[in-house]
Amino acid sequence: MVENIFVGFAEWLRSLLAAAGLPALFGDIVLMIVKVAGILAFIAISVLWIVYMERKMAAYFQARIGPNRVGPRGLLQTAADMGKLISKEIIIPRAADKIVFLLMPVLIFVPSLLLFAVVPFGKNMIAVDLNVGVFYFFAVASVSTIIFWAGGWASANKYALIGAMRAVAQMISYEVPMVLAILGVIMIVGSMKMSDIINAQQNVWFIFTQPVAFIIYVIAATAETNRTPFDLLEGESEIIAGPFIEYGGMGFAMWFLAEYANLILVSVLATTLFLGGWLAPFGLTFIPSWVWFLLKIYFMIWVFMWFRWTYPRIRVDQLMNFGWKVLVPLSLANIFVTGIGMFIYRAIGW
Amino acid sequence: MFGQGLLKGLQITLQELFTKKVTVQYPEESLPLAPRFHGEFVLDVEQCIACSLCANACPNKVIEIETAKLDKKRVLTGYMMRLQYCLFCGLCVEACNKGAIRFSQKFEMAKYFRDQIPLILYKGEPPVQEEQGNTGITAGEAEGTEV
Amino acid sequence: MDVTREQHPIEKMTNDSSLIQQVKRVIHLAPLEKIFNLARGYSLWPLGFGLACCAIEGLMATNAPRFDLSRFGYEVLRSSPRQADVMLVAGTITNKMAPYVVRLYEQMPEPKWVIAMGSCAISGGPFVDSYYVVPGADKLIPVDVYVPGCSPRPDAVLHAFMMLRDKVQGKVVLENAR
Amino acid sequence: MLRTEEITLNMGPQHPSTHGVFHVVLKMDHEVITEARPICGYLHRGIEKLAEARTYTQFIPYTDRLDYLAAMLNNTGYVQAVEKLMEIEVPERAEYIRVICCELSRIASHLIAVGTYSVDIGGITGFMYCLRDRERIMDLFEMVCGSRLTLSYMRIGGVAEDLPDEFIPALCQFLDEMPSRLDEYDGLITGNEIFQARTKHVGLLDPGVAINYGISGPNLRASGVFWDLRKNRPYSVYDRFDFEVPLGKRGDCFDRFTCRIKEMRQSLKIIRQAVEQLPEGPVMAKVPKVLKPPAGDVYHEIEGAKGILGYYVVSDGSNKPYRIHVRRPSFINLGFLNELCKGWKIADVVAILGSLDIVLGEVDC
Amino acid sequence: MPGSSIPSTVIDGLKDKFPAIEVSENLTITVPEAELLSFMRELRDNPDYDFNFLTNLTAVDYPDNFTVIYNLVSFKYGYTLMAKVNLGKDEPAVSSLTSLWGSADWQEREVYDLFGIIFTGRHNLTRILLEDGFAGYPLRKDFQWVGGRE
Repeated sequence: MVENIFVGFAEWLRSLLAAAGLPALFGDIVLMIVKVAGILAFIAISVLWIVYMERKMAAYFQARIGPNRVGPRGLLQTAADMGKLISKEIIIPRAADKIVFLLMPVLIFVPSLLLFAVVPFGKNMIAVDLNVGVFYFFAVASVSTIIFWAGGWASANKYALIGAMRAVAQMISYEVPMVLAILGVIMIVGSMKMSDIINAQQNVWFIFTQPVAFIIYVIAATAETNRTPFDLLEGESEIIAGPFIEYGGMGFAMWFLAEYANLILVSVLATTLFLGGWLAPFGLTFIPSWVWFLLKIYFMIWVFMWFRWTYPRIRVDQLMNFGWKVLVPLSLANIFVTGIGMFIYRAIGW
Repeated sequence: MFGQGLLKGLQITLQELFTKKVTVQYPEESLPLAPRFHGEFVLDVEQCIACSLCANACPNKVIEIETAKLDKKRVLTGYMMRLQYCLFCGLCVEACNKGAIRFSQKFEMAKYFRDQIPLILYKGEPPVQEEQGNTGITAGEAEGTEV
Repeated sequence: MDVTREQHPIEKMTNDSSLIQQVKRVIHLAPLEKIFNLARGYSLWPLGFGLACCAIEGLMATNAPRFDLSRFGYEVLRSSPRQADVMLVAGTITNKMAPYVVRLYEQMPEPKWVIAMGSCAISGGPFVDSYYVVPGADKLIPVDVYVPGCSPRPDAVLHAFMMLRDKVQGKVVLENAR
Repeated sequence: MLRTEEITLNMGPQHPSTHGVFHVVLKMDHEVITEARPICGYLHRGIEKLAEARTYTQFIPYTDRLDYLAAMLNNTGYVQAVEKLMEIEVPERAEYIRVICCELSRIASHLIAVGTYSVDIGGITGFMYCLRDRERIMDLFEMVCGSRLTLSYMRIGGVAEDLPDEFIPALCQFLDEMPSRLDEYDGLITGNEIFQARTKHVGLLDPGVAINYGISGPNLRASGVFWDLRKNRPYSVYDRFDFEVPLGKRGDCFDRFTCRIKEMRQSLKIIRQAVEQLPEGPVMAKVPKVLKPPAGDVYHEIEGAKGILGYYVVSDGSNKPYRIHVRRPSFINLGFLNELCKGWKIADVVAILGSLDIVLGEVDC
Repeated sequence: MPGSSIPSTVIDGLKDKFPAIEVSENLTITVPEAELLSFMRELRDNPDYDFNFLTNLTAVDYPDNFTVIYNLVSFKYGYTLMAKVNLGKDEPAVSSLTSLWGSADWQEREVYDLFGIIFTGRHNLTRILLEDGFAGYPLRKDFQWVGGRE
């Protein structure tokens, strides 16, 4: 049945390899390669789709029609963009640090791809179900700060340098409230395993038990992926394109797509921790679990786009004040209140 | 309360999401132009008496008129507008009291090569005796290197 | 017909050297190039290079909801020359601005195109007699499409973008050359 | 203490938030500006020199290209100066048509100012709404004089042509819908806390300094100085309409922004009254075909969209002006930019420059 | 056609304080160059004139002399005044008013840039619109240049 179409395919493949008399280890390796290929295909398609969706959403919010000329209803627009960006000349500024300049666009995709290992696409459809899933998620996500900074530093451009400095300041100072907000959920679940968190939300999603944590998480996530109102990094009207001002063609395409890959990941975490992952709301289980997961991701992505096309940009020092003086104390208070709630909860003996 | 303005902003963009789009899809639907629109020029050769009032009224000396003497009467033999200098201000149309030079509604004047931009509105050879009825050639099919 | 940088089918069609040089500069019909040209034609990102009144019509009004350049996918207005393909010269180029126009053009990665919008960009327009105006963008950089008009309408700019798209995808220019 | 080094950053001639080709050299101590040296002249086309080679009527299209966002106001200023020099009496209907067109041009210019300011602060959607509503005014101008931006509709002694009959109904429909749009901008941009955090108490302009530096228009009124030529020195028929002049309290970017939105509401009020009192009659005074004003000079000022727009016309009796000087508000409003930006961050320089609402065609003339 | 709208009593008060000025029939005041600074300071500081707003500062190249024109506005009384200073053709120089009004700064630099009139007693008198290397002063009548028309 459609529900575990992928799980069934994996079992069929494993039995096929076993029947062919190959050692079990070989079967696992092949299976893992197929899983990686599946996830890569998912990322490629969804990133291309999100760029198109962002431009269409921007247009619909602004009373105009988005791309509708290239391909049926404009669907091939992003493909045309990528095709053009691939064939552009790669310019390396003379004063740039060549190796770092060329390496950064490649490296920017590494943390994003690593994170897709722990994404719970559906019922037991998770590549690697680490028991420290959420911890792994944040550990790898914070690597991209260095890459943004190195990209800006290497292109030897004053605007890029300022953009890079802002990137470091923003992403580090918004990791703290993000992690503290997640702590509330982890305390209730008791484990950091993705599937445990989802199973703990069988009857009530954590968005209802932890509304403050959800709001803090969404704000910090907007800052983490450098989207308005926190897009200091690439403030068009101030420092034009931040760290990737010197990148043209494929270099710029990698930065551009990595930004959207991060957006998917942040929405994945939001759905897993707060919107009950692949759990069907009100028991409508006839729709497969991975479809629910996709619907929730794209709802969260739409909310981030809604923020982007409504709000202006915040200033650097206001960003820092808001991060440290408002979000961090708020998330600490949230942990405190959750602690008391759990204690009372246990004391009453529910 | 602090977030009140932020929520109002979200509400407005959500409303705009579902309002009708105002886009006029250019190549298929075209915008209705006002009757007085300053488009490309059209010359009615019968009316034109080659008095070059329009050429003098133009702020940027865009119009170039060639005339020939035909038994004491001045006849128009060439009327060229260097559109690359034109301001489209309409002073020439206003100055012409015969109403020979007028604006058309055509605005797609883009060209690939620069020497195709000057608009040759009339290139008749000087009539030998009587007045040959060269009908006015609108901008579209004037001969020459027009694309 | 084998197509190389030196030998090109257009030479059999016309002997106007400027046309041949122009076509060679932009189009050499290798099959992969044809596919890339198709992609390039559908995603010409303009460089937000507004100088004077044409900038209001060409950059702002054309991206506005009514004329909506984003239908063609060209609304990604990159202000950094590295990520732009088309330089839309909209306005008067003065002697003080000329070196910057040339520097920005050179900073753009190949393949790049230029649209000269408005009388000022084509030939200095109303200010051609001035002591401080460069008479036309093609004195500084090669121009692909000229859009006459003193601040041409936004739909004339859309028409120019579509002409440029046909030129990039190699459709129109060859027929005209015959 | 760690020795920090100042870096100079070129907010160069090609920058998305300088509203055209304006160049500010910023000396910065890590995002805090220590010196902001403006360099202009990248769009200097020498219009005043070209004026000396053209007749009085031929110079009218050149006035459109000065402040290309409010062409009607430039035309009216120049044309009224020459009429004052030649003592021509303009018919009533032409005066009313001029008031209607000038106020429409003021609204169009303020819409661009509001829209680009929203982009400078980061909200692209506000920009799109302002342009969507500005298109309505563009249609009205196209009905009246045939082109959208460079109108050259005024003539010395009146207006080029009378209003077409479908103009008044379209104008009334515009007048009815526009206030709701202005409320939409208030809700989306002015009411937004992030926008207020970015603009309140930023770029404070003290009234005394503003007067001393000759700053005029919404920037001056935002500092609380009551000086609007339409009220203090009424020219044409402005004394027959009643409208308020919005004043700001602190003279910061937020006040300069809200003054422009309030002024749009007042302009709508003026247009409504002008449409009601629109008399019948000729639109052009008896003016000879070739204008030869008497030798002498005149200086005439009107309230332009960006501030006081003045024309100093010197004539030597021939049909070509001997000298025309344009008192350009954007050029003079920039005189104080250096001190205004000291001590603020890059994002604030963008906000301050956007709130002064300069147009480069007017700065460089 | 009055150059400045100012009651005659105020003008007479000025005349006896500065005998060297002449008032033409349309009330524009011509000031000798030597007394310009003190005259302007008097106009700005004296409470019953209070010309606190220098709205316009420009110049004209007449056949036999340069003329610098100042337009002043008094916000308190609503007066407007046009003052002129005639300068010689060679080496035209006039004392700068930046010490009185800040708006004189950029307008004087523009007049210097386009006319070559030197303003003494001020800092940073450099070209504002044209490049620094531009030869000549364009708005002078004897300026030769070649246009771009082909």
